[in-house]
Amino acid sequence: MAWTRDQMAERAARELRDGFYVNLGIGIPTLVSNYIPKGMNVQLQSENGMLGMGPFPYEGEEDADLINAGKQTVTELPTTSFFSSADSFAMIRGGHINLSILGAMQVAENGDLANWMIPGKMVKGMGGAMDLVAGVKRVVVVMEHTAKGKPKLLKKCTLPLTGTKVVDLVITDLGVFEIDKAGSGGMTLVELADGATLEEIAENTEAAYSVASGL
Amino acid sequence: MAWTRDQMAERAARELRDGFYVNLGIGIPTLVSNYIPKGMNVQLQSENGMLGMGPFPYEGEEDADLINAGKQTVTELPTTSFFSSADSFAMIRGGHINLSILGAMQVAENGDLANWMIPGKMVKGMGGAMDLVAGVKRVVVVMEHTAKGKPKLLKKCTLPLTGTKVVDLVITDLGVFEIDKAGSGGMTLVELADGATLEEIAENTEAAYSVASGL
Amino acid sequence: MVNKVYPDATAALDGLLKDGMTLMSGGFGLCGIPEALIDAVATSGVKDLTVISNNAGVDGIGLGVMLETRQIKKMVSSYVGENQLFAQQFLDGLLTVEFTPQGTLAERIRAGGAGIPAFFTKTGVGTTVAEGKELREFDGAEYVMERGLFADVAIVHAWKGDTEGNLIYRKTARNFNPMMATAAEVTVAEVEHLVEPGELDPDQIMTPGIFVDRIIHFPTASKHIEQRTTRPRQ
Amino acid sequence: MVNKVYPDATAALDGLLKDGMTLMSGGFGLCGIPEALIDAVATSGVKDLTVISNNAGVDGIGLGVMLETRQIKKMVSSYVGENQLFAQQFLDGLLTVEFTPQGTLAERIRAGGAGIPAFFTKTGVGTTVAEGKELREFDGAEYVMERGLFADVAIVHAWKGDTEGNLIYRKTARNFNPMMATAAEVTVAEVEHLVEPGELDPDQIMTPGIFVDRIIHFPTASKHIEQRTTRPRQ
Repeated sequence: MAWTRDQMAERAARELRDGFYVNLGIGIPTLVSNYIPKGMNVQLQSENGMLGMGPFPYEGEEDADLINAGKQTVTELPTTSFFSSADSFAMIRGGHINLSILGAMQVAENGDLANWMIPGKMVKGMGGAMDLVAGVKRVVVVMEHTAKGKPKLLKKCTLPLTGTKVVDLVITDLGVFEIDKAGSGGMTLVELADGATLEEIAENTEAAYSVASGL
Repeated sequence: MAWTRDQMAERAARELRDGFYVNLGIGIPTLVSNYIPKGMNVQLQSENGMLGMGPFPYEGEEDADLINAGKQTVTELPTTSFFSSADSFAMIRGGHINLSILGAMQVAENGDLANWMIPGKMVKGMGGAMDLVAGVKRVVVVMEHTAKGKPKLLKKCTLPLTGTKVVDLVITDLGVFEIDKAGSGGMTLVELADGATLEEIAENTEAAYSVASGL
Repeated sequence: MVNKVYPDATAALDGLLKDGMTLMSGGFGLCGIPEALIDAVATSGVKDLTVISNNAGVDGIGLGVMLETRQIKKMVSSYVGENQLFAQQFLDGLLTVEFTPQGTLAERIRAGGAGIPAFFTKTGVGTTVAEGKELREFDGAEYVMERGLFADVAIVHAWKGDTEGNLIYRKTARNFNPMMATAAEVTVAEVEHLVEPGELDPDQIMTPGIFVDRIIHFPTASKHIEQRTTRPRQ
Repeated sequence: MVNKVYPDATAALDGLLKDGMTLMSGGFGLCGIPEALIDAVATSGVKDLTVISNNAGVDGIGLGVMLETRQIKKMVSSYVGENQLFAQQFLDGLLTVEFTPQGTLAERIRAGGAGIPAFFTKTGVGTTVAEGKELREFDGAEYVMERGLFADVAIVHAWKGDTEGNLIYRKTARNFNPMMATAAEVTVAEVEHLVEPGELDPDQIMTPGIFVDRIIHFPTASKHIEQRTTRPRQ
């Protein structure tokens, strides 16, 4: 028993606040947009040059000039604005985006993140991931707790880094971890997924972590 | 006998080429726009954020949102575009303007320019002058040859500098001087104003200069 | 739902003003200045301000108002020559000024908003502007390092805006406003026309709403002209 | 009178292409790429190109065409994952790639066009991207110095343009095009709609004509979609 992909996205959506400007990575993070509470105004940024991203278009209404950072066709909203890549990343690098939710291959207990390359495999490139984790105020990682049975929450990342001391919160299928990336508080398990146990997490986590009182 | 302000402006206009983008300073340089040859396409840049500056408006048609760098009301042309100050100076600093024509208090034989402050007097500020002389490919100074009888073409500027080794050509009421600002060729007198003599120039010039053959 | 729209300039600045703070104020000369917001800052009585603005207004108009009330301790500007009171207060030692070339000022503000702490420029090399700053050669030419600027509050003027904070500027009234909107903890905008989201073409929005925290409708901007120049009708 | 309008892409590139040159090519994925100009570069046979482009096209489309013809020696990109041929040529050692984070790439191009030889950014600090580059602390945080980029020729795609070279982009097809237009010795633009000066609103022009040396009318852009995603009608 553990959270499904949708449950993880639903949990990530609880990090949203009214008025937030948010960048969602591909994969599970994209699902978060399905769980934005009704009446909450959250604007999605797409780093290729769009703020206020709408849902996929109806069939036949796709516009090749209107895509998101995953190269998927999307739509406008009444709030939408378009801008250049330089302006888009000025927005990201300048700390104007409230929250970035993205996937990861590895997260270290100090907040280091690896999510862009596996040595020996063909390198596709980091796209905007390094800019997002360096620039966005709060970075939330959503990922499976393990990959092929191996822990992804590590003492130290073994893959090439995307950023150092950048992750604030990790949501896995087994639970939720806070990381004191700016201080020395390390990693803390703050929530258990439905049906997950402390033992199960301990067995599948290499990183050192405290357990919040009450768990 | 010497050139009038209008004759100096007319001479400066001979530095224009078809297709040039030009920034004109205040004073005599502004008059240059009256001497753009018919049929020549020259676009004037105003550093507050306008390319393709038109003439003054007809009375009653002034627009407070449409001014030049001298804070004067101007008009649009069919070629006009507007942009921010950052974009305007990106254009200037990036070397995209072909020619800057401006006034000066002093010019040194190596191309140093002083035109923004006189110690002891209230300092008004340099505005965009330092950006223009540092960024524009070719800088032409138009100025009176002397101020209160004292030479303005000097071995070394005594006033605080606007830029170092930036001036390519100086047009005064007595003649025209080329400056090899990038090399070691120094300053060369290349034209005499109507009625001016080599002796008159020699008496009123502190800078060392060669005289072009044929003068 | 977060509401960015405030009834007037005083309300929009409520809670934001503190003695000794740094304020960015848009405009070039009197063109595109945030008139209502400047007046509200003056009325508030906040003092010891560091004001980042290309110019300092003229006597009695724009930032000139804040000079009369002696609220400004320091200006970061490129040109302040239109203002007699400024000259007098400067000579009397009542205020200081950090002269910054206009393009360097614009770029420092853009950098501040874009998360760039420093950049290199040719502008000012060999002049007093470069004194005490790091010089460095790139590809055979010399450059000076300049720092990004970031303020506590930015006040800007736009032509049109929507309730989401998206802004469109008009003609040369754009000038410093778009960069300043990005380079402060809190940005307050006054707009001549306030519309609903969806009424602005998303391709034409110059400042996306993410940069604007508070907005007021100010349809009665007086828009002074400093140099009224005309030509005769032919 | 200088005429910036050329009859087609091949004519517009005449005299500009040289083996070993550096070329900037606009677009994100296949969105807003200068299709006609890319095809004309491919047809020209020019080789050993360094191409600065966020992506490398897909097999047979966009820059993918120039990979088939093996004209590219080096790419400066942030993401090349959509292209099988790229992977193969990379693994075979036929081309090299300088991976640059997307925002750093955009800013390096902007800097190149704006006369800024170098700037500091937090992006990439502590990663392989920062290896061999200068690190520096500002206000307690660490930054890496990145250099401006400037090309021999930039090719860009716009929605509308006038014969003066003023350009307007459409929606997310804007992406890298505006910066690239500023950052090359010669910039060549293809536009879907070519109009006369005066037909574009001067407040809406995104790339002023000063940056565009040559322009072609290309009304038949095929505009491929990489990921056609839709939702059911309710």
